Amino acid sequence: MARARISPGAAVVAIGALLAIASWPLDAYWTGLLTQAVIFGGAAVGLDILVGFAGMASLGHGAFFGLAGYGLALGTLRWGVNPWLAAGIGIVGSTLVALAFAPLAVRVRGLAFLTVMLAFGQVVWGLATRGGSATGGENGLPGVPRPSLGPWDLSGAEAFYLFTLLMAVAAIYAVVRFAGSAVGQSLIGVRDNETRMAALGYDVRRLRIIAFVVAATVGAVFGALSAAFNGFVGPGSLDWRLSAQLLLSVVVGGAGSLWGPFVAGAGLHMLETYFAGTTQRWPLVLGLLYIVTVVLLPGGIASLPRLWRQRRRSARPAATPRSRSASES
Amino acid sequence: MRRVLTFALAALLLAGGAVGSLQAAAQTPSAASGEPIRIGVLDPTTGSFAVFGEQVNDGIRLYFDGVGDQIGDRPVELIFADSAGDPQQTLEQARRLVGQEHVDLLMGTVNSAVAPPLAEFAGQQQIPLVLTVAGARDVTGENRNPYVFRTGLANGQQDRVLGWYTAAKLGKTRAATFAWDFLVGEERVAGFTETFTAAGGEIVAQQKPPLGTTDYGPFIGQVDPSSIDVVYAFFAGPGALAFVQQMHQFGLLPNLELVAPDYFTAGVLDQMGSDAVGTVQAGGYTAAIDSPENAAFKEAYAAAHEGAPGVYVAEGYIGAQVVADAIARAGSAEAQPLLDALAAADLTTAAGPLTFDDRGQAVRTVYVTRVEATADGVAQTIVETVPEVGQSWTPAS
Amino acid sequence: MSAAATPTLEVRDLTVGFGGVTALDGVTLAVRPGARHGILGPNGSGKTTLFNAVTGFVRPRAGRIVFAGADITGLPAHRRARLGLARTFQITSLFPSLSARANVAMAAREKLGVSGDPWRPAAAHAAAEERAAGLLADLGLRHLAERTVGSLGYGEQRELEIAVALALEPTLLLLDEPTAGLSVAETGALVELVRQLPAALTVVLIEHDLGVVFGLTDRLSVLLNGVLIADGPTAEVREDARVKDAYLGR
Amino acid sequence: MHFLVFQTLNGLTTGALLFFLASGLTVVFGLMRILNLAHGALFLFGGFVGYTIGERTGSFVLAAVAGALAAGLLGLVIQQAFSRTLLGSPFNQVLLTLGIAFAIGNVVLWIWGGAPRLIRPPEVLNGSVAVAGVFYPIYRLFLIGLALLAGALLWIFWERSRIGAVVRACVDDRPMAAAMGIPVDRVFAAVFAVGAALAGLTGVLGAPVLGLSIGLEFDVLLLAVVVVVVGGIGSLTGAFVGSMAVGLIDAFGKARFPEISYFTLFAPVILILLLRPNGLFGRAGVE
Repeated sequence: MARARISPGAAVVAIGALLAIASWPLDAYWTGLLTQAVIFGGAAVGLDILVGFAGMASLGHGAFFGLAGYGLALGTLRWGVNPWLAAGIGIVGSTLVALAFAPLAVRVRGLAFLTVMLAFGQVVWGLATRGGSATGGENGLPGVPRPSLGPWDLSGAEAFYLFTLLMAVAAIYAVVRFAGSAVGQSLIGVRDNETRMAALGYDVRRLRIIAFVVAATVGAVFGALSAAFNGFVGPGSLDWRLSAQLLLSVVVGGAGSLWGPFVAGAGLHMLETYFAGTTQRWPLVLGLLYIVTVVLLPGGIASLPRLWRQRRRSARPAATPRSRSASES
Repeated sequence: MRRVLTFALAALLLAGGAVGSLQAAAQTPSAASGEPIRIGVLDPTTGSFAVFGEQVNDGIRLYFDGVGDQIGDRPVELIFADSAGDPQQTLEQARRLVGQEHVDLLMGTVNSAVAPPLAEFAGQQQIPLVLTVAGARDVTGENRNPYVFRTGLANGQQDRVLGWYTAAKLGKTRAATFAWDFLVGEERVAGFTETFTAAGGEIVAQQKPPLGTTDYGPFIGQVDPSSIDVVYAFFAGPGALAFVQQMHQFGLLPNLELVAPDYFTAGVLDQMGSDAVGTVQAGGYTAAIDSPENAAFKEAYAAAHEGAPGVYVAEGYIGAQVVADAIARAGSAEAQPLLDALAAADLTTAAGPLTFDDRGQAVRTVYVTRVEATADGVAQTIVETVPEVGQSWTPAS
Repeated sequence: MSAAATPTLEVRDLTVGFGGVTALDGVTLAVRPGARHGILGPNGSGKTTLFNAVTGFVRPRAGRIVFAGADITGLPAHRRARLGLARTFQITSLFPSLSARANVAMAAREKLGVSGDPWRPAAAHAAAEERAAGLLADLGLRHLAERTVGSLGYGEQRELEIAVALALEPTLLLLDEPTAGLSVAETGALVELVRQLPAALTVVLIEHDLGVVFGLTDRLSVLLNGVLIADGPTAEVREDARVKDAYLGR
Repeated sequence: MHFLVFQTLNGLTTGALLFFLASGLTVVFGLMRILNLAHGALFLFGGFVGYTIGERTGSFVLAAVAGALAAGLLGLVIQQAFSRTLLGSPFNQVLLTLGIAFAIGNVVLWIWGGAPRLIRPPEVLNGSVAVAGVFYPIYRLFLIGLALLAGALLWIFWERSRIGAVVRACVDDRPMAAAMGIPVDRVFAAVFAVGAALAGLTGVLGAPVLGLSIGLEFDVLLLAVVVVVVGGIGSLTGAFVGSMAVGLIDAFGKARFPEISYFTLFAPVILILLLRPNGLFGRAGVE
């Protein structure tokens, strides 16, 4: 396979530009839907660092997404802080929580990690639910304001969509660069063979922590965006269902491919919104969709181009690239 | 680098899909005078609130069927969406209803947690919102949003009547409260406690199981039955169902009096069966109401469904009636005239007279009922009727 | 042989146990710089456990491990690797989704201290790529460089393992049964590769193939049930009666 | 004293139900390395089938049998239809079994209409008796006893019976078992179906305590997963001890610190797993 001469940066910017242009003639509803889709897609890309690269499947990632949202909401609504500063507090706060918990969480692997993260997510969810008037309890915190960027007022649907795109482009660009960097390669090493990495002198624990925190920070960025977009955070912004949705997006997209989880994260959200407005059977439809995906496309959406290429040159015998199934057990 | 290319391809597909759907969006007509009035109905039809959301939808459908889907000379179109009881999904579907379906107003929703963000959204979009069941107090509180009206009762509204009734009329003055540990539970217990203590009652114990708990063993054991003479409970659906049964198993019922807001037995009274007998409840509707309006409602319901309508169906029906009445009087589905008409509402529903206070909260009759055994099961009978109950009702007022 | 030279590796009274089983029992041995040191013993005699203890993958119950004069008993595995202690694994242990060169570069990057760069593309670390390419060329594996490891033959993978370990520029290389499962031809190629390793590099190898052991090593330690039963120049040990009884004799 | 006895019994009741649920989950995992996230949905499905049969026949025993059979059959169908995917990568397992869980949950809503249901315990088990000075419902005591009995039977089956030995052989070394002529595929199918049947049985047995409602499937699933991982995946002893531990922590936590009962359950889980990453009775390498 010849290597394309396109830098990741250019590609991500180009995608952003395409999405911006494509949305030009859309009405407020579609820009709104795309905004939320890009937010979930971006969060899934971040989680892919942890799941696809470091091989650590988490059922508690929603916690970092939601914590940043709560930070933004508490900052603006309770402490009267400027929205930008509040978003910063949320993102930094969420990252710090990740940094504090990471050394503990990375001690365990596989299902135990999944369960520890599930428990962690439940504890955070409990804090949000039990926070009384501080967190609004079950009802959450409505009325989170959208900021303006200098003269650029972000309260309109289109303006906020473009802003979200801008942020997504920046965040995903950073993730793509990170994934392709020496550290990203090291994470693949940890996923494939932890013992070997240690024998090569790599500090495996540190690498796991890095993956954990990077994924959390990216999640936090999109969590803050989500809170600003919806004008609302609640326990549903960080519960295990959200965590499951993000994890499923990574798997449906194809763990370790980055673009697959983005498409799946965004696409699944749009599909869910569409089906939920159309039929009461939408959980059934989504469930069947997952089942069909896993049976027909076990490598996820990311394996589509490869299958397509294989089909095209099926006449010629060619070495099959090994699938990057990030299995861990 | 290959990854990057595929990334671009994926994004293009996504954008392409969006553009493709454009046409669908563009074809949707926007509401104008003479055109159909479009009403977006947001109730949970999946998840744990599904059964209640369905009933509210039934009530709304029933009313508009009854008027031939017509208000004045304008046809009515109902567009239903699933809120799933989840704020995030509610907002998404609300955006879809407003942005893509171009509805003139929103109504519905069951659980309180979705009401505040939905109210916020309605304010931003400047679209009228009529809440049917969700009782979150904030929505009709001090910082009330002028686009929001609630035809159902606010959390605690009926509990205030219940607190007074329990102490003053039943003569039970030592209570233990059991309510799920969430805002709705707090608001209800607070309403009950205020009028109950004002009438000489005392709260002996407060138990707060986590939201959704169905095994009350750990909580029932905390209360000494000899120290109380009445139990106030607020749970809903499966929680309420399990609670009455376990209170019997642990021997607290039927020896103690059980009082609760109407949503306690709503939808599960038949399942509770004999366990529910004796339960005293306060609420905005009961099938036992004896009025021509309720008779008409029950008759309409019986034509399409089995059995008697419950409070969720009734609240859907009443909400639809209030909306239709306001649109008819406003002669328009434009936001401002509609809001003005809603504020001036004064009509008689299946549950009695209904007006709004200056915060958009319905002022209605509250009925105190007792569950009694009948030949073919159990039914509520009215033991007290309290007219013009507002959200801050006290016996003196 | 200078008795004064600091041994590259010293193991003193090393005892390792798992639950109720004692895998190594008071093993003491020393490996001098530049040695070709063989470890012999039947299955389950504790050879791999010895490697694991030396490289930091199992914690000993008692005893010390001294590397180039420094006590490394308490150090985690990756710190030992950074000090120059490289190893291969009994079961091939590479990164199947990466190319051969990327596998070697992975080791080189850590050694060069650029593995922590979160920003530049991994392949942009030219020094690491060059060192990987150079190493593969030196070992006569240039033709494998761009192939995905998963598509390589088993013998090629075993050779690549050594290349990866060498990218750490170790002073001590531990080879765990490098020829296990190889054909005669593959074994020959691998032995040749080991023979060509720099003389200054200290090599310890576990090996079952006695031909390989006697051909490659100058010194031999024999383990039986976790106990060191013989230790000395290869020529002497192969004549040791106890060793013959326990292992070679049959 | 009253408090202690009462909450201990409550904890054991929850623990008993969790054990029925977790034993199926853990054996399936131990044998096939399948984390079946549809286990909760099978629980719900079995419960609702049991409810319907109970209503029709008025027999609790028939309801329990029907619930177990229906869920077991559904489990068998799932196992046969997706046997390859089920043995694939863990990620795909998660996707598949969660997809199945969503689908089953929605179909249950479709068929039974989402109204919460209650199954009444049989007449003989109604009411309460005095235990160490505490009035306690007979049905709950029955559940505790049943769990002890089931635990003992499962243990005997596992450790002492020939079939148990066959299954253990498959757990320890699949290729070796196949080489010895054990029909591994059929053992897999049978164990998966039995695991599902246990879930369905729990749905009926638990209904008098927990009720049956949409959404319950995921609440119980989270608890069962926690039990299995804490107890040590694949270990029946672990499932038993884990169930009772989680049940007791939950009961005392809720009673003593209802405000923070969300943490009283999950915080110890984090602690246990950090201290013993393989769970209380887990073996290293089995994860």
